[in-house]
Formats: sequence, structure tokens, C-alpha cells
Amino acid sequence: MQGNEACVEGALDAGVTFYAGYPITPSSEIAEDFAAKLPRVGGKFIQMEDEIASMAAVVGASLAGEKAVTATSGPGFSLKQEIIGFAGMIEAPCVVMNVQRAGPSTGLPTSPAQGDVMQARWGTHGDHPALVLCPSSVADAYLLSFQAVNWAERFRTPVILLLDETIGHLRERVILPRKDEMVIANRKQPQGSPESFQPYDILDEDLIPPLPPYGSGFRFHTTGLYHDETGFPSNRPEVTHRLLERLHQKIDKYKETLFLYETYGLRQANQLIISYGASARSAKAAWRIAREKGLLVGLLILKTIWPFPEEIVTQVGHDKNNIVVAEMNRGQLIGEVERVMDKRIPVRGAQRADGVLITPEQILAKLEGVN
Amino acid sequence: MQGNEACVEGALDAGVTFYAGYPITPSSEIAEDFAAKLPRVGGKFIQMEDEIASMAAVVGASLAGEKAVTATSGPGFSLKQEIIGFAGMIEAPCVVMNVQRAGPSTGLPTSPAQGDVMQARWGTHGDHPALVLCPSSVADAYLLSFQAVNWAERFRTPVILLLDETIGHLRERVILPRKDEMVIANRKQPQGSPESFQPYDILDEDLIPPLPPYGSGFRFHTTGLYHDETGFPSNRPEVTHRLLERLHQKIDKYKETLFLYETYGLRQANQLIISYGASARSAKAAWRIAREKGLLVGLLILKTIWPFPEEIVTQVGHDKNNIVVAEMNRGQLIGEVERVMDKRIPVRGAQRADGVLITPEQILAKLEGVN
Amino acid sequence: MARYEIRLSGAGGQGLILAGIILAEAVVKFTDKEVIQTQSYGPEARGGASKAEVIISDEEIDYPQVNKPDFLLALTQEAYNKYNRDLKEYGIMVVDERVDIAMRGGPTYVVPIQKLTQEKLGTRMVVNVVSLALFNKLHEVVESEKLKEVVLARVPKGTEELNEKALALGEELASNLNQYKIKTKEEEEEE
Amino acid sequence: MARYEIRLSGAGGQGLILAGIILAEAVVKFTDKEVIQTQSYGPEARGGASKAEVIISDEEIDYPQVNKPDFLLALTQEAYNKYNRDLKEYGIMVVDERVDIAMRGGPTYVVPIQKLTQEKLGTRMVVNVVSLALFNKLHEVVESEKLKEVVLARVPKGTEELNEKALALGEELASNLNQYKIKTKEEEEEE
Amino acid sequence: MPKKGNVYINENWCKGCEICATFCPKKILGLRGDGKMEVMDPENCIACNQCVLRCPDYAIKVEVIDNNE
Amino acid sequence: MPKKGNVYINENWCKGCEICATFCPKKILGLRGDGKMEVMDPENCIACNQCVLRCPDYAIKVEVIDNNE
Amino acid sequence: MELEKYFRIEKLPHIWCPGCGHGSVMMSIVKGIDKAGWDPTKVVVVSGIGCSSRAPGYMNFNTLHTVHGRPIAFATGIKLANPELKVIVITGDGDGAAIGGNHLIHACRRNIGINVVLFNNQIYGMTSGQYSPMTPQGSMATTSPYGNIEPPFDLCELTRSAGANFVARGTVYHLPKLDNYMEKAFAREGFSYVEAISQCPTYYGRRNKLRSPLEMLEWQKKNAVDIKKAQDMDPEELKGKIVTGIFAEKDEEEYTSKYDQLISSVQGGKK
Amino acid sequence: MELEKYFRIEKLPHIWCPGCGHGSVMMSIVKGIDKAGWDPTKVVVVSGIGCSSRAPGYMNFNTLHTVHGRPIAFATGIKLANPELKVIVITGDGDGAAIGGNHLIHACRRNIGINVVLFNNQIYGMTSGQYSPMTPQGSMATTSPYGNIEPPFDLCELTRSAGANFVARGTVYHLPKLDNYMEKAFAREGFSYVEAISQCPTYYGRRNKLRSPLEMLEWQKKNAVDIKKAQDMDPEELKGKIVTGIFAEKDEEEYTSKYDQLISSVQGGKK
Ligand SMILES: Cc1ncc(C[n+]2csc(CCOP(=O)(O)OP(=O)(O)O)c2C)c(N)n1
Ligand SMILES: Cc1ncc(C[n+]2csc(CCOP(=O)(O)OP(=O)(O)O)c2C)c(N)n1
Ligand code: SF4
Ligand code: SF4
Ligand code: SF4
Ligand code: SF4
Ligand code: SF4
Ligand code: SF4
Ligand SMILES: [Mg+2]
Ligand SMILES: [Mg+2]
Repeated sequence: MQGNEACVEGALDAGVTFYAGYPITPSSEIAEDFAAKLPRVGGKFIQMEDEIASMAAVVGASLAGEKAVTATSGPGFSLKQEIIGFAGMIEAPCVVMNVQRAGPSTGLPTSPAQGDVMQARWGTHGDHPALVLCPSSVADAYLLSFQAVNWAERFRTPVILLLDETIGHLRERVILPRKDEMVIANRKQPQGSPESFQPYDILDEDLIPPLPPYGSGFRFHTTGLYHDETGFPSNRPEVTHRLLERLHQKIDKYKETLFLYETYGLRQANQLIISYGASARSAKAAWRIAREKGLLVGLLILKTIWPFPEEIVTQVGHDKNNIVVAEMNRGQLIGEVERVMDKRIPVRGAQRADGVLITPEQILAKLEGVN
Repeated sequence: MQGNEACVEGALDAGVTFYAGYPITPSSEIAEDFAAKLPRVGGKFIQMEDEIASMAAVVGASLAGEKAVTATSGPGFSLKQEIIGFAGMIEAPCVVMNVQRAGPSTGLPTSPAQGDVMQARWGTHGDHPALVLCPSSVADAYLLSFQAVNWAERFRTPVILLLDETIGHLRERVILPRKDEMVIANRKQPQGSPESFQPYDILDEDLIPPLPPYGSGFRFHTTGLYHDETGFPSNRPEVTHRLLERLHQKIDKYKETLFLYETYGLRQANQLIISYGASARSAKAAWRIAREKGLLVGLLILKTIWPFPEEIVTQVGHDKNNIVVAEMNRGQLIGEVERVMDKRIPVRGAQRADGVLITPEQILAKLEGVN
Repeated sequence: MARYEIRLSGAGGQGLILAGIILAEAVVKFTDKEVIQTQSYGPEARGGASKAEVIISDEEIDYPQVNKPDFLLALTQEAYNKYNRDLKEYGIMVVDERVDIAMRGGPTYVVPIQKLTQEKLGTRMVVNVVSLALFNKLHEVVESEKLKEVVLARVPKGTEELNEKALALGEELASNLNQYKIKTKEEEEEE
Repeated sequence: MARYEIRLSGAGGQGLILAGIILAEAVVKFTDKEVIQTQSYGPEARGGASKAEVIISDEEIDYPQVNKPDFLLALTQEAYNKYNRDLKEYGIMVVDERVDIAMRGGPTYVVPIQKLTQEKLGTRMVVNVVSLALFNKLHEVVESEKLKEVVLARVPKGTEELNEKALALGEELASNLNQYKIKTKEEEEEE
Repeated sequence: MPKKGNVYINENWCKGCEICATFCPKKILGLRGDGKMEVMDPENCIACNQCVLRCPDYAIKVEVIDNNE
Repeated sequence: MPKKGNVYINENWCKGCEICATFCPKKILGLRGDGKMEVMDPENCIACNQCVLRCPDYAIKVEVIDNNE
Repeated sequence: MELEKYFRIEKLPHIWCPGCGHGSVMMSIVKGIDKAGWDPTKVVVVSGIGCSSRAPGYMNFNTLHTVHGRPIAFATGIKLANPELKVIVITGDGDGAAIGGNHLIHACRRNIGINVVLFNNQIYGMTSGQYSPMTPQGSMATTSPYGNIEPPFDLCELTRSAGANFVARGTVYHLPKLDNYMEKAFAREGFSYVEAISQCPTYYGRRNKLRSPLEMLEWQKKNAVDIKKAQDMDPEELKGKIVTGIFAEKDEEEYTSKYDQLISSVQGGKK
Repeated sequence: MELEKYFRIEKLPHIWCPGCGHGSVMMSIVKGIDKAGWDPTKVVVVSGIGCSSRAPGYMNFNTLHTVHGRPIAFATGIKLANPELKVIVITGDGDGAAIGGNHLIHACRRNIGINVVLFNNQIYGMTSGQYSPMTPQGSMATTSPYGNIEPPFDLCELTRSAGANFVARGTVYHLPKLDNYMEKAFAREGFSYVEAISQCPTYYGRRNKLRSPLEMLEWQKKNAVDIKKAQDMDPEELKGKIVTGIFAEKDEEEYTSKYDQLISSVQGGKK
């Protein structure tokens, strides 16, 4: 199975019934696969006139009660940003898959890169949270796609699945979990009557309001303006403050449960490689080689990159005397590592952004005691 | 003079002859003012069908030889991102003014915020540099607008002028510099013949290729794909690497000259306030009050926020024992301050993102010894 | 004059923002004081209450927002409701006679600005200039003639006469302001 | 089998990517080896050289890129030029007879794959399947019948017979491969 | 016998645009000093509903008076 | 006297799509085994230029043979 | 018709300026819904950003105030997701014709069952009076201080060419006709486009010598030409006029019903 | 005509697939430029992203390969900045009709002096065969594996309705006519739109039983109907046909010349 295909399978298994998108290399297989498979399960696929319309249609379908997905790559990801922000503001569950190619601009459409890592966090205007997952294998693509849909529904938020061309187009053996091991999450439904329903009234401690589908009898208003618990616009500072804080806290509160990662060989390690996505494959190879050479190196592969797993990184990294962050860009997530680590510990970047998969050798070269 | 108006004046004085835009609060006065003034100097104003088209038209006009500007606010800034990246990739000089309002999404269209600070750096996909200026007074608006146009031309890059609603709509007394004190920069022109011209051949040590206007006899090809010195696409890793590095280095090389800032009361200070844009006004008031109270507080007002003036911040901040970063968001530029400062020094955020101008009191509260 | 904060408020469309701008321009042009003018509208520049604020000071003005106005004008109930709260305890308040106000301590004037403007000038369009002149006269920020110069440069051609009359009416109201004064809390209590 | 890297290259449209996919699928289905398949096109998925790469290994495959292929197929000159460089010194190279190659050390076969495919099967469309069968037979990755099963599940309805013939042709070429072998550098030197 | 009507104006909603007054065939509506519409001559209303139809603020209701009573 | 022509095929540009061959009224063009177009019967070319017009790859040139020579 | 049934009474009065035509158009839509007899809980009203796009907030249905220019794309997602819903889009000449023009023509082409009502006040109201793609040539606006040189769209022609099943244009002055177009639009399957010429006294009128809402209504009255009459007039005569009436009434198959057929054929193993 | 004069010979052969129609359309444009007698240094060719949009790289003018869907907006900036330049836009049915549809109609409306040539191969070629807004109903594409249910645009109708001065549609099969439309388009002031039906054997042909470039050209021949003839045919008969010919030939004033007048009037203090 190909990485892109695995994303589709994971999403379908999580209950996705709606896809709207606009083709772009190297993500197009996701659209093509949904186009073939959705009608078979009674779901809907539509190719919209552009990426903006795709994102809008996905949010619309989400409000109509569907689990909805779109997929794209860099240029399309840039275009979707405005409405990703809208989805966050109105709390519409949805998943955006971005199969990264080398940018900026048209760049190298068929080459891998991890240049949209910071954009995935900060791409839309205004303060907003972000929930971003990075698979580094085809199996990950399946699992994290499933997880992304679940989290979108559970937290009522757009979730970004950030692949790269390498993982998107990779085929490898995947052993899928048994269906009955996969727990599907559905958005919360209101308990009371339509008359008393206030769409943004926070009754539960998870800070997440229920979301009934259009047509179910609950009529309410939704706007991208700051709004109070009735859903209508308000510019009272206490209301705007409360809303923005809640949008962040509903995720921050569960941060620890959101940090997905793998570690290898941490015991006794005095050096650490941190990586994610396709780079993590090379990082793992580098780690193996280093270990074979007798170096005490540990490896941390991040699957959740936003919210940045500060706690994990500091816990794993605080006692190291060299940290290498391997990524396919000119240094993006490394900024966060630097931010959270004590200056005493050198943080080195193993980076490459020329459209070629980073090599284990490059990463090895940044470790101490290699030569 | 209003802040928005000052931007127009600064741009016109720097030689701007082209504006394309799409109205949006709180930036519309910039468009309106250009619409009135450009035809008087033989320049062109066009209201395009949307922000994307506006950005495209600006880049087109730039290639045709004009100094070109657009202005917008959050939602439009999100939409412009794809083509801002294109402008960076092909090295088209242009200026994008973003008068920030409170986001995310439609947010509070008429309220001030500084929520697009990270987006201004990371908003478009792929690795790319950014040059971003933040005025904190109407006089600044004039001067930095002038500077933005100059730098766009000199460095062949999009420059972002990041205002906020407060500064955009503020009127205050401004004393403009004498015209003969203002030095206008123009993009470099090729020296050789059209036949031998290679549009991205780097002959000068500033790493910046010349850019002749369309119609001047120099015919060449331009693309948002990775390209070599002839301007034609190439996916050879050494070519792509070289281009991406140069795009960054042409700015990094002159970084020190790009850092604009003001400092107050640094001597003997043991605490430091860092701020920018409208927040810097409150920061200055807070600083005054603190000084009156006898606290040894210094103030650093950043005018250039990207590239992040790491050297300045560490130099000014390294010997302090409390740093307060005042901004109107949930903490954006503070991440950079944290990244560059030693963990020993506490970095505190004075923040607010509810649509209200941050108050001096809020900032004071984060200083030590205030009680 | 140390920092003096002025807030002119009413409904969107009454032209108070223009009044604020004119006031600030006059200060820049004819005094050596520092001045700042800001404005704010309702949720999206449409309808609702609107305010223009001006700060005048002998010193550099850092923080540009009006927090505790020394002077408040409120032409509508909505504007009053929204903007009266933070008026300084002994700040001056001028409201249109149709506005219901709560009892307070500082000098308070309830003036039939809109009605008189309509009656005397045949239109309520220039209620902003009337208000501006009233304020200026009261505080003598700039001389009448100078204010007139700035006003006339800013208003649409053909409305000069109307605006001159509006200036005159505003000054007249300022001169007779005491007749519109209402009792303060304390005065009330004294009775 | 330790890590074994295979690169199938030619012009876009020759179907080598499909060949790579089929090979990988066969490995997944009928062996317990690890396998990885990747591909790459020209600047924007149009024209130019294209390659499919497969890695087969007994162990977990971390780094998924082919860096030093053990086996290279090149059906066109452009593909050869672009992709031959990093072939292992003693890696196997199979090129179409129309490709001009440089002298080298490892086993090298110049096979009229395209010509024979055209001649024997009446179309060059299945040159990918011919190549695939050639490779499989040479390395005995999976049994012929099993490869056939995977191929037939992947090709368009109605082309089954043609593809069976292509598989047979490929195996035949593999069996006679030695007749296409050209002298290596060393052999040359020995003469 | 011509219809007759009682006209109710919702002062909270009326914005004084004078559209109703213009369209009223009997010209019985007029603006008050405070900018709200007022029924100046209630007797003459013929319950034609023009004002209701035309008011962009839904501020008018007309009750037809049952002449048979 | 009918025109005559010399046909030149640029083998570096020809992609073997066979469009020229189909449009050639004299049917004198044909694909070689290596997928490049070839002039099979040069004598019969009437220099009608159809092949030149039709080739999407600009791979054909036809030189009119001056019959008067 | 009881206001309470369809409006969120507690939100009134609406934010629109005195004499703004948008209130009249909103009422016309609501009357259309009433006539159509739709269950309010099955009606979704979607808008973009603009004065006009504030309408849904007052209407007691499922209401969605989206981002500028994209309501039709949101509506497409809603309708396709659940074709039983009645989906109305409220948009403006900026929202629907400037930034949103592409979504409009693509929805027409697909002929998806959405009813678009465009409040055409020939100006950007919300952002204080810049010209729009439907501002008449020569008009004054804040961004055309020397008079607008751009020709306006005839969106009725355009939506018809793009494939809409129903297209009509009315004015606030000719309200009863407008009510009639709404009724017809809502009754027809497939995509419908109704354009309502509305007045913006605050930003269009003031600058263009139409000093009151009444003068603007007068202008509508004077310049409206019925489409039947227009057919006999030459283009010169028609310049600056507003052609009103029904531009298209077709019965091409609706998009979501085609999609439903596709699903059954795929699931039935047919095809 | 010497190839060398207008082409970057060293860049040939172009990247297009064997039998792709784009090469023929590119040549038709170049012949048009030659006929128009334009100074190549004053010609700017702008494209978006797509196979078609790769054309400018081979053309020896000022050439600009922009981003997907926006070439007309870039071209608008170029033309307005310097009206002396001759600005040609090369776009595809995806680039120009899907993502770029809005810029196309707005440029028509402004009637700005840009010549748009749309290479209509009825598919997204570059991204390997997804359906486009101009893919015929029922066609197979990678994203319509069960047959496309969306009706295609008639962009000639649309651009005419939107205000273009010149509109025509030709096919690669009927090349001489296409050459003629280019010539006419380039000769006329104001906005022009020429649509060229091109063939994509690789992604459209293969999937839709048109097994070779030749079958695709045959298909063009068989389905093309001249616009004059089409006027007498009913819509049912015309379904699936390609109407070719000139759809509009007008002389409305061009945008940048109006702008220049505005400048002189402002500077002259008039108005
Ligand atoms: C992306 C984006 N661009 C611009 C705006 C600013 N904006 C808000 S409403 C509007 C125009 C509204 O005009 P119209 O649709 O005609 O509605 P009206 O107010 O006239 O009813 C604009 C440009 C925005 N909110 N978002
Ligand atoms: C913003 C963006 N979205 C999508 C793409 C991917 N993309 C590149 S070309 C193309 C379609 C091209 O189709 P068309 O314009 O018809 O050109 P053709 O290749 O058929 O000639 C698409 C969707 C992109 N490059 N940028
Ligand atoms: S039409 Fe309505 S809002 Fe206007 S004056 Fe009459 S009652 Fe008031
Ligand atoms: S119902 Fe008719 S007559 Fe009575 S007030 Fe209304 S418009 Fe006038
Ligand atoms: S038409 Fe051109 S490319 Fe095609 S076969 Fe003939 S010469 Fe070759
Ligand atoms: S010129 Fe005419 S006859 Fe000669 S080869 Fe070409 S098409 Fe055939
Ligand atoms: S600005 Fe214009 S459109 Fe907006 S509410 Fe006021 S009158 Fe209506
Ligand atoms: S994919 Fe289609 S459009 Fe693109 S070059 Fe090949 S044949 Fe032409
Ligand atoms: Mg409008
Ligand atoms: Mg196409």
C-alpha cells in the first residue's frame, strides 16, 4: 500500500464520508482513491474549482454532519489557510492532508521536503492553535490519518496530517490493526432540546461544545467573527478573550494525550537525534549505524509536531550533551527545540532542502565522535 | 496624518507608481489614498477582484518595471501567501502592507492585534526568507514604508510592512524628513547586452541579479520552479540548493544593516521590556512609569522583526535578570526571544489578544519590584 | 495642558470621527501641543455606536488610547451606554437631551443638540460640527477663526455656509451651557 | 537477502512504475521479506526520464531511498544517463540495445528488449512487464506463477493474454541473458 | 365601503428613513422630531399595507378594522 | 508540373506520433523501428507542407525543389 | 406571515442603515421560504461577508456566516453532504461577483440545488464604499474618486451562460415582482440566481447625488426595463439601465440527484 | 517564418508527450504574433501551471511562468503598468477555467488588452488526468472513475457574456482556422479569448477509447460544428459537440486606454 492510499484507508476506517479537493502533485492519489472508494460506501467526493472552494466545501459538509477531509500540497495549502482559520474559529471538525513537496512557490513539485512545518502551525492569520501529525511510514499514514479524523471530531478542530512526497509515494508492507481494535470518535451531540440549545455553551469540562448536524432540528447561528455562547457576534473583550482562550485550552488541556512519538535506545544515551516524517527514516538508519559504531545515541521520532511536545523533548533531551534535529528544510522545528532546551546543550541541525531525501550520513556527521 | 495615509506618502516618496489591492478593514484607507494620489503622478491604481489577483497584479507590474505595492489585513494576507512566495522565488520587488486586525478568521475587523507576526515569517509554503517591518508611530509608518520600498528594490524581494489597526488609524503630529534627506533605491539594471543576459547570473557580491523591465529589450524566462542562472527550470540538487541558499543569504548577508530599533534607558538597567508596533507605545508608557518609580528598566523597540534581530536582542538582553516581551497576541515574537536567550534569564510575556490595545499597567505588572 | 482625553460618541454616520480629525488637525496646525486621534466603530464598520477620541498634551503621547476621558460627548443612548463608564469622576459630560443618564458627580450638561441643529439649520447632518464648536469654545483649544479654517477645508464644497452656521450654533450652545447643566449627585444630596 | 536495491528506469509512460509496484506487491504477498517501492518523475510528472525503485531486504528498511542500486534497468538513453551513475561497481546492469553505454566493471547486458517486445508481441506497451519478468526470473524473487497472479490482477481487463506473453518473453530473455552480456572493463583489459 | 386600518409603529425598530411615508397613498405618516415615524392622521388609513410592505425595518403593522362591527 | 519536395526530419525532436504520416496525402512517411519518423518514398513528395503544418513537434522541414533548375 | 416564525426577533432591529434596501430583500427571501412551505429546520442560509451577508443572523434557520466570497463553496459542501437540505446563499455584489465570482459560475455549471440571492447595492457597503464589479461606470466611490472606469458585470447573463436553471433580476422598488422571482427560484430544482437591486444610501447614494433612500428608489424605478422590452432595445439605449425579469427557466438535471444515481449504480454493481 | 526568430530552439524538443496537441497550438500563437508584426521584445507571454503553461519556456519573448490559475491577474498588472506591451496569456482548461475562472471573467469585464489563449485538452494533463470543468460529461478521468457527472463550461459563451471584445474557438484539427482566429484576436484592441481544442492522448485519450493522437484528431473533426450551423441546431443535437468559430467581435473601449485618459484628465486638472 502507498502512503497516500493508507491515508485514505485510515480516514475511511475512521468514518469519513466526504472529500472535496483540487488535484495537486504529490497528493493527487488521495483524491483519486477517495473518488473511487467513497461512492461505494455511500459517501461523496467532489472536485472543486480550487483549493479554497475545497476547504469551504469540507467545512460545509462537516456542519451538515459528515466527517470530511481534503488533501493538497504546498501551493494549495497556502490557499486553504484562510478557511482553515475559519474552521478553527467556528470549531468545525475536518482534516487537511498536506503532502509536502519542495518549495517555496512551485518549487520542485515531485520532490520531497518538510518545508511547511512552520506554516502548518502559523499559516493562517491571527492567533490560533494547531494540531499537526507527521507520519514516517505507510503504517503511520494509516494510523495517524485515523487518529486525525478522530481528533478532529473529538476536539472540534481542523487537524493537519503533514506528509511528505517520500511517505506519500512510498509503498511498503503494512500490517493494519484489527478493525475492532480501532475506536472511532464522534463529535458530541447536544443533550437538551432545540429550544434551549446554545451552540457555544460550554457545559462539559473538556471545554468542547456539542455540534448537531444541520437538519436535525437544532437551529443556530455560526460566524467567523468573535462570538459568545449563543453563536452571535460580540466584541466585548471578556467574550473575545474567553473564546480565544478556550480555543487554545481545549487542546492544551489534553496535550499530554496528544503527544505521539517513538523513542529508541535512550538508556545511557548521551546524544540524541530528533526527527519526524520521512527524515525520521534516515534518522533511524543513522541511529542504527551510530549504535553499531558503539556511540551512545538515542532517537526520538515525533509523530505529533504541533502542539510542540515540549515536555517530551526536554525530558528526553535535558541530560544529553548533543542534540541533532534532522529535517528536510533549512531549520524549522529545530527552532522549537532550541527554544525549550537549555543553552548549555548544543542543538545541531541536520538539514537539507534541495528536493533530495536527507541521508543517514548527513545526520551521522552531526553526531559527536563519529569520524 | 493617519498611519495608513503615512504609508501611502512614504511609498509615493520612495517612487511607487503602482497599486493593486482589494479593500479590507482596517487597511482600506491605504487603497483609497493611492486611488486618489497615483493618477496625479501618472501612476496606476487598480482594484482587483480579490487579494490573490491583487498580489499577482503587483508582481506583474513589478516585472514591467514599476515599484508596486498592495495592502490588506489578516484574511487577505492569508490569501496572498501563495503569491508572496512566488514573488520571493522569482525575486520580484514588491511591498505588502498588512494592517493587522484581531483574528483568527473574521475575528474583530475593527480592533487592533498583532496576531500575524509569525504568519508574516512563515505564511507561505516551503522555506523562504522574510523581511518584515513594524511601525509604532505615524512617523514610523512613513519612514518604514519608504524603507520597505527601498529594500524591496535593493534586495529584489517582497517586503512586508506589518501595521496594526491602532497605528493604521492613528493620527498624530508627524514631522517628515526633508525630501533631500531621503535616498531612493532602485533595482539593479544589467550592464551587458540583451544577447548575453542571464537573468539569474550572479555577478555581484551582493548576490542579487539585475532586473530589467519588460519591453527594454532583455528577453528572459521566469518561473516559480527551481531554476538555474538562465532562469529555466532545473531539479539538479546543486542548482536547487544554490538558489535556496542565495535567496536567504542575499538578505542574511546584510542582516546587521536591516535591524532597525530604538532603545531607551539601557544604562544600568537590570530589566528589559521588548516590544514593537502599537504595543511599543504602551511599553514606552510603562517604561516611563517604571523609571519614575525608580526601577532600572530598559526598553527595546523593534522596527525590524524579521529577520529576527537575534544579535541585538542577545546583546541588549544578556545581562538582564528579567525580560518582558509586550505584544498583542498570545505570544508570538516571545518564542524567538526565548529561543535566543539563556534559560537563566526569565522571559515573561505581557500579552493580550482580545481586540483591546495592551495597557501600560499590564506591562508594568510583569516587571519585578513593581508591587 | 497635561494629558487631556476627549471622547466624542454617537451613532455611526453622525460624523463624529470627522469632528475628531478636525480637532486634531487644528491642534497640529495652530498649537505646539502633541495630539493623537483615534476612532472605533461597531463590530464591522456598520451601524451601532461609534466614537472618536482625541488626546491633547504638552508632552509626548506614548499610550494612544483614551482610558479615562476628561470630556465625553454622547449623542445617542447606545453611545452613552457603551462609553460613559470610564469617564473621569469629575470629567465633563455633554449628552443630547434624548439620552437617559444616570446621576453622577462631575459637571453634566443635557443639551438639545440634535433638536436645535435640526430646528436652526434645517438638517441634522452637521450635528458633528456643532458639537465640535461647542467643545472647542468650552476649552478654547484654538481660536474660533482657526477652527473655521480647518473645518471649511474638510467639508464638501457647497456646504460651507451651513457649516459656518453650525460652528456659530455650537459656540452659542457653549456660551449658554450652564443653562443645560443638571444637578450632580452631590448637589442633589445637598438639597 | 540482505538489502538489495533495484532501479527500473526508462521514459515516462513506459509503465516502469507499475512494474515496480507489482514487484513490491509480489514480495509482500508471497515472501516474508521487507520491501519498499518508490518512484520519481521529471520536473512535473510530464515527459523526461522516470524511475521506479524497489528495495528488498530481510531486515526492517529504514532509509527508503535507493542510493547504490544492485540492479539497474535502463530502457532509454536519457534514463541511462541520469540514473546509471550510482550503480554499485559490481551491480547488474540491463539496458536496451539502443542505449549507448560506457565501459564498466560489473555484469552488463545489452538486450533488444523493446525491439523484441514489438516484434514478438506486436506492441511496446508491455515492455514493463517483459522487464519485470526478466528481473524476477534472474533473481527468483517469487515463482513465475505468483508473479503472474499479481500482474494479472493489476493490468486492464482484456490484456491478460498479452501480458502473459510478455511474462513469458521476459523469462525467456532472462534464460538467454548470457548471450547479451558484454565484456566488462576487466575482461576487456585481459584481452 | 373603503377598508380602514390601525397603524402600529415599532419605535425600537424604526430608523426614520421615510420610505413608508412616501409610499403611503393617504400621506398620513410623518417623521417626528426624534427621527421616528408617527401616524399623523390615523383616521384616514385605508389599510392598504403599502407602508408594511415598504418598511425595510419591519417596523409597521397594520390591523384592518372590521367595518361590520 | 506538380511541385516536388525534400523532406527533412529532425530525429531529435520527432516523437513518433504518426500525425504527419496520416496527413501526408502521398502516404510516404512511416515510423521506423526506433519510433522515429522516416521518409519512405522521398520521390513522391509533392511539397504540400501538410506534414510541416501538422507536426506538433516542429520536427519536419520541407524544401521545395525548384523544377526549373 | 408571522415575523416570529422566521426571524430571530430579539436580534432586531438589524444593523443596516436607515433606508438600506437590504431589509426589504431579506423579507422577500423569507416570504419566498414561507410560500415554498419549507420546514425551517431543514433550511440552511449561508452568507459571506458584507452588509448583505449579515442577513442570516436575523433569520431563524440553520445560519452560517462564512468568509468573504466563498459562501457558495460552503453551500456546495452542505448540499452535497445532505441533499435534503434547502440551501440558500445570501451574498453581495462584492462577495458574490468580485472575490466570489468563480464559485458562482462553477455552481451554475454544476447546476447544484442552491438558491443564491445577490443583494446588489452596486458598492462595497461594509467596507465603506469602494466600487464593486457591479458599480455603474462613471460612479463615484472611495476607490474611484475620479469616477469608475470599469464596466459592470451583467451577472444574469453570466449565470445563465454558465448553466443556472433559474435566473432573475428584480429591484427593491418593484418588490412584489421580486417576491415572485423568489417564489419561482425556490420552487425550481437545480441552481437558481436571483439578483435584487438594493440601495445603499450611506455609501453609494451620498456620493452619487442620490441624497436619500427615496431618491435611490426613484432611480430604480426610472432605470428598470423589463427584459421583454429590453429585447427590442439596442445596446446603446440599454446602457446604464437595469434589465429586470426572468433570464432563464430550465430543467436541467440537478447535481446532487445525479450524484445519488452514481452512488446507487456503483453500489448496485452496475456500470 | 523562421523558427529561430520566435522560439528558443535550444530548449526543444518540448516536454509534451508524443502527439500532444499543445505543440500545434503554440505554433499557431507564434504565427499569429508573426502576422501581427509585433516586436518580440515588446511581447510578454504569461502562463499559469499545467502542461499548456509550459509553452512560454520555448517562446523567445519576455516569458513568465506564474502560479496555477492566476496568469491573467499577473498579465493585468503587466498590461496596466505598461500598456505598450503586447500581453498574451497561455492557460489550460484547469488553469483558466477551474482555479482561474474568476480572473478570466473579470479581465473580460474590464476589457483589458490581453490576449488569452486557452489550450483546452479537456483534462488536467500535468497532474495526470483528473477531470476539469471542461471535461465532457460521461468521460473517464482519474477522479471520475465512474464517469464525469459535471456539465462542462462553454467558456466562449461565458467570456462573451462577461464582455470580451473578441471570442473564438478552434481545434487543432482545423489548424488553419485556428491560425486565423489568432490573427484576428491579436489584431483587435481590448480583451480577446481564443480557445483551442487540443488533444491529450496520454491522459484523456487513453481512458476514453481514443487510443491515439490520430483518433483524437478524428474526434475533433467529427464533433466540430461551425457556429453558424450551430445556430440552427437545437440544444439536444448540440450536446457533446464542439461549436467552433467566432463568438464575439466588438470594439468596446480598452481598459488601459481609459485609464490613460483618466490620468490626463486628473493631471490636466479637468474633471
Ligand atoms: C478575504 C477578505 N477580503 C476582504 C474583506 C473585506 N470586506 C468585507 S465585506 C466586503 C465587501 C462587501 O461588499 P458586498 O458584498 O457588496 O456587500 P455589501 O456590504 O455591499 O452588502 C469586503 C471587501 C474580507 N472581510 N475578507
Ligand atoms: C495552487 C495549485 N493547485 C494545484 C496545482 C496542481 N496543478 C498543476 S497543473 C494543474 C492542472 C493543469 O491542467 P490544465 O490547466 O488543463 O493544463 P494541462 O496540463 O491540461 O495542459 C494542477 C491542478 C498547482 N500547481 N497549484
Ligand atoms: S419605513 Fe420603517 S424604518 Fe422607515 S421611517 Fe417608516 S417605519 Fe421607520
Ligand atoms: S396602510 Fe396604507 S394608508 Fe394606512 S398608513 Fe399604511 S400606507 Fe398609509
Ligand atoms: S508529426 Fe512530427 S513528431 Fe509526430 S511522427 Fe511526424 S515528425 Fe515525428
Ligand atoms: S510535404 Fe506533403 S507530400 Fe511531402 S511528405 Fe509532407 S505531407 Fe507528404
Ligand atoms: S452601508 Fe449601505 S449597504 Fe451597508 S447597511 Fe448601510 S446602507 Fe446598507
Ligand atoms: S499529459 Fe497530455 S497535455 Fe500533458 S503533455 Fe502529455 S499529452 Fe500533452
Ligand atoms: Mg454591495
Ligand atoms: Mg488541460
